[in-house]
Amino acid sequence: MSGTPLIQVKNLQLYFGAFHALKNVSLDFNAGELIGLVGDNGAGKTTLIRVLCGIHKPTSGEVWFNGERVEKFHPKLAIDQGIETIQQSVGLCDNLSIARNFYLGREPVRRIFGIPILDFKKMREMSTRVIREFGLRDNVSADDEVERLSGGERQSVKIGRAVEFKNRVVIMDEPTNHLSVREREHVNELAVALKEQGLLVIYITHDIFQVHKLADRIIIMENGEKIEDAATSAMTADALEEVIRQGGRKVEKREAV
Amino acid sequence: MAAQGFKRLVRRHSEIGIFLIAGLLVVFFATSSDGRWANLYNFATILQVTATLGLMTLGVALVIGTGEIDISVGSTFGMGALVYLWLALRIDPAIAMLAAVTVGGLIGAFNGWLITKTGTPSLIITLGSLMIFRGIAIALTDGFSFSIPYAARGGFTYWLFGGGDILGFNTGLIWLLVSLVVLMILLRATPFGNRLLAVGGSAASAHSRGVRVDRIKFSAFVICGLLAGLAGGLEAGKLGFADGSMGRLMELQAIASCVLGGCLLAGGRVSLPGALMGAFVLSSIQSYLVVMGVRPQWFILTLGVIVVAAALGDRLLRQWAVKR
Amino acid sequence: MTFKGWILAATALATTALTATLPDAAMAQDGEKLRFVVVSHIGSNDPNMNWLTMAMEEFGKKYPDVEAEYISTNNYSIQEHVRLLEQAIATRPDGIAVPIVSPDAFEGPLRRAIESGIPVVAFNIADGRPEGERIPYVTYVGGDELLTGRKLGEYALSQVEAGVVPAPTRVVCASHDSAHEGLKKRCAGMREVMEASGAKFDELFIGAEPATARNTLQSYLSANTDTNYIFTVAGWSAPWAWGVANEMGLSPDVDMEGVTVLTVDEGPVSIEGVRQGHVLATNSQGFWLQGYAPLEWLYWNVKHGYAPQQDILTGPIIITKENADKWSDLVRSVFGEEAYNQQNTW
Amino acid sequence: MQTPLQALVRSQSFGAVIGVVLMLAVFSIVDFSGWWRSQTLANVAHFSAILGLVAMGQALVIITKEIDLSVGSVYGLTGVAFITFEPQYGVGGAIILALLIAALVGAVQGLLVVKGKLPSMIVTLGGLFAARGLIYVWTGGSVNNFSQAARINPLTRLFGGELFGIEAAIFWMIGLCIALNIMLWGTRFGNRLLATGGAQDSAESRGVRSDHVKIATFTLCALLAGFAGIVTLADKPQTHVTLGDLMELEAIAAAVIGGCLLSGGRGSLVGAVLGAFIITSFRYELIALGAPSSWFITFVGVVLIVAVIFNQSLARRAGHSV
Repeated sequence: MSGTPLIQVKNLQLYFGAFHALKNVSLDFNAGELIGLVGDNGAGKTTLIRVLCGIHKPTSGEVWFNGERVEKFHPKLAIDQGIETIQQSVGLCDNLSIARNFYLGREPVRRIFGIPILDFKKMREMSTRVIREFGLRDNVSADDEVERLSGGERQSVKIGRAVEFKNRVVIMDEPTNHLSVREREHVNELAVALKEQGLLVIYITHDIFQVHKLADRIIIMENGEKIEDAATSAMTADALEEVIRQGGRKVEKREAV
Repeated sequence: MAAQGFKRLVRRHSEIGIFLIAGLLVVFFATSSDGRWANLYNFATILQVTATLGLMTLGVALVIGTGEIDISVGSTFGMGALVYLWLALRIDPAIAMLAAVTVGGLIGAFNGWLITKTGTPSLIITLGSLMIFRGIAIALTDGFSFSIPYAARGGFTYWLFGGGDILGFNTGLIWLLVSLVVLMILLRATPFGNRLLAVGGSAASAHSRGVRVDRIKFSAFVICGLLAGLAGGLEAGKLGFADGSMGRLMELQAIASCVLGGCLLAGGRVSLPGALMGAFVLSSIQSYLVVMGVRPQWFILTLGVIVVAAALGDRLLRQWAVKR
Repeated sequence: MTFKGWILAATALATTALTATLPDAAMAQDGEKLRFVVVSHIGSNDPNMNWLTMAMEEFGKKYPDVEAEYISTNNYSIQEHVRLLEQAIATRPDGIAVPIVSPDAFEGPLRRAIESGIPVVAFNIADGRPEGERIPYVTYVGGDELLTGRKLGEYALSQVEAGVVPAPTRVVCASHDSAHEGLKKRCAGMREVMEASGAKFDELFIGAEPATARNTLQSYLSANTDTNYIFTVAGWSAPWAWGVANEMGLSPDVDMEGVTVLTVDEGPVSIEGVRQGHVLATNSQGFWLQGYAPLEWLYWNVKHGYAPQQDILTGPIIITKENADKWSDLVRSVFGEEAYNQQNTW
Repeated sequence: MQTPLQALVRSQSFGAVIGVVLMLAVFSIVDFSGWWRSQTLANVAHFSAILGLVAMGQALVIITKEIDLSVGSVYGLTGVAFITFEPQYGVGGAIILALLIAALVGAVQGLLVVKGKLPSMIVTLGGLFAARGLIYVWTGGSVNNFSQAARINPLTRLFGGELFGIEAAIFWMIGLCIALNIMLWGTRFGNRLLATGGAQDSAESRGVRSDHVKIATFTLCALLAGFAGIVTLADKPQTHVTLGDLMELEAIAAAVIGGCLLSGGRGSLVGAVLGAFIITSFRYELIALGAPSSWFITFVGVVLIVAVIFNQSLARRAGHSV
């Protein structure tokens, strides 16, 4: 790993009202790395990546991307910079078709008399190709509304979209939720393949054993803090699990007092 | 099998309900009124009313599409009418209309700006501006009203903005049709439309995909204001008259039209032709009661019952369609 | 209930509702009958509507070969009124009676109706423009709003000279609809006379909602303590004005002290107000005649080609203590003893 | 434990309290002698009490995350029913029957919202028209008088009379405000009402029948509006078919000024009453200052917008997500 990290986070703090969601988090992410971001529910994983993909603005602290300090936080800017995110609970609008969701925010257009008209053909063809690759049912077409899809199928659309528009960073928030065993394997292979193409992949999960096999580095968060940052070669999955457990107990004690 | 096919149709097109209702009503009205309802002159009247109410309804439908609501359109309509008639007398109607539409747009921008900047529920903000601009409209016409003598009306531009007929139909209808086509293209075939519906469907998801939610909502309110201003100007041009009461209670009719036309108040699902058909149905019913000589006391009662009954009927139809 | 059941029930309900609301749809089939339509702005929120509809019933008894319909707006709105007028024209009636609320707004549709051979009689409000410029209707039957305000004001001043009531210092014209042209004219007529006598004059929009109106009026009276005349431009708001003034200890009855109330209309409320000494004067613009005479003229015009050469004024007639008893008898004979007493809300 | 001051600052009605204090300060400066008169205050307090009754019902509905546009018409319908039934059923019977009508309208609207799964805005919009239409059809445009005997009936005096020179309406409003506050904050039903508005799914997952809660709330709101109508007419039994016209706007404005958030689950009954007081006071002061009375409606609009933004920022500062 040479040169400056692709993403640098320095002393990040984030409050939601009185709730302290991120406590002084500092991290480096390099291109060509697959990073497992692990922690229990409420640990701050999703909040952290929501800062990285521009949904939340940090209360204080700095985010550097590719050697430049990020001043404004908006998903549009993040996407334009090449950060693709597979969000857990958001990302699809139930009322729109697969094709429309697929291209939401970056719709391809043809100009007719200067008016940007959606390029329906391209939207349909591309999204159909991708959803077939991710194993959607044969009777699902790109024109079907997302509302009709099962949980796994929805996840497939999100992953397909991220892969299709991949650029420099792909962030996956619990990507294997709702997926069958075979689909899960497919996603994991994909994560590795993306990394090998030189992208930064941040893989969020609470299953340490699953991600230990894939990742180069594991970051563990607990209660809004980073409590571990170690290369997978340096620590076994069991050792890491112990860290999580310890962190958990520390918190319990604190709350008991 | 036919029922299954119909179910699919209803599932896909939320406006089917109102088209069915409209069809049945037209048949019923035409056969039961002895030619009093179904004649060209009356149709022209109904369509003229539909034109101005419809323009307003289209705007409200867009706002509803983003999951917000605009109940200030009645007052915006009134302001548009006053501005148009005041200027049409003094300068050219074309410039007057431009001014009326601009005023409408500004009111829309005022609403949109407050709602997106402060994150306040649009119902309250637009309720506030409904009152503000109604008060201003009444204050502007304190002691007098604007009108253009019948004999003084003339010229192409006056004709064009609701002041004349083409083939027996008010020219306001042209503006409705043009707006409908433009807005349907805008909504269904442009990135803006895609994002607008996405915002209404799930603002968080749209935001996460890089859509500037506030800008989309702001634009929807501006368009809604523009259309209400246009509608007000057209109505004033048709009447040659405007006072502080113009557009009173029309906001309620516009919202009712949208709901009848299959627009989901929660946002994300709107049908512009459906909303327009809703406006047509409301004005048809109203006209039917008039031509049949029903005592005026019954109007408002019937209107109330029909709005709820139609909304309920639409709901039941869709529930039936979703059942497998 | 199943979906089908729901639909059936809803349809049944809707049909009953509709058939219940349609008066004698079958009667209209009778081709021989003439059909006159009265398109009015005196709507369901205005008790004066009863005058017109009762007069029309009377007309119907006399001319069974005519069917007369009364349609009106529920709120005062020119926009809606014109729409009703156009829809009424669309039914091709044999005659139309309509108040010319705004000559400019009504000219288009009315000219079209007249050109297509439908005779039009204006009632209640005339087209104020000179002959030749105005809408070519058969005739006008009704009062004059400006004159109403002026005559009432003049009567009040005459009573001041007679030593019955104090001289006006500040007059408030309490209007329930700030967009209503006719009401504005009543206020304007009163303003002319009162300002000429040296009194201050204000127009106050009190709204039609009783509690709000009382609150507004009370606020005005406590802020402007020199007010000693209240002119309510609707008969039904006179008791509100009197009540507020009475509660504030302003002695609103007709005497040399405190506030004096003036009102309009010949309904039981206004007339009893005068008779009981609460109200100095009211006026009649001949509502019964306004409901009856236009139809009569339409009939004579259609059947025999009659057209009067001049407008027919039915008012204003000032109703005072002197003639109120006669008016009370007259109104009782129209509404009936029981309805008269019930509508007297003093 | 919070001190009473902290509790006040954190309460939903804090914005309205600030509003009232500011308003009184301004009024004292611009119109001291006119405002601080027993006559003025009695006038404002009397109408505030009536509007406050309606606004409290509206506040309850808004707390369940719905809205009721029909309150003005229900207020009118109940009042007209009270007057019209009196000759036949006597004062007591007329009050009961009129309130039954109000409850029926509220319950039907609640049923349609809950069982018909329709937006409350549409249902109550229909209710607004239908109830007003009923008044027109029923009365034919003129409402009957109230006999002299009925006016001095003790029941009529109980609702519309005076006690120690203070209008009965004010006592009724205060009494009901206390009772409703106990209901909202101190009973199971109140807790469920708050939960239904705050998070309907969570409430239902804990076994709360949110449909029952909503129907009950709509009924309660209509009852309060109807009761306000009866209180108004027992005092001044001269009425008109326009009784309650546009009152829904003022009631919603009062509830919102008083701190009700349309996001549901938060609101204040005391605030709603204070909101009604602010609106009524402004009407007086605008007229006293000689502004054309059509500006009043503009002013309510401005106050409404300012108040909702202010209340919201207060709520956010207190850490609520709204």
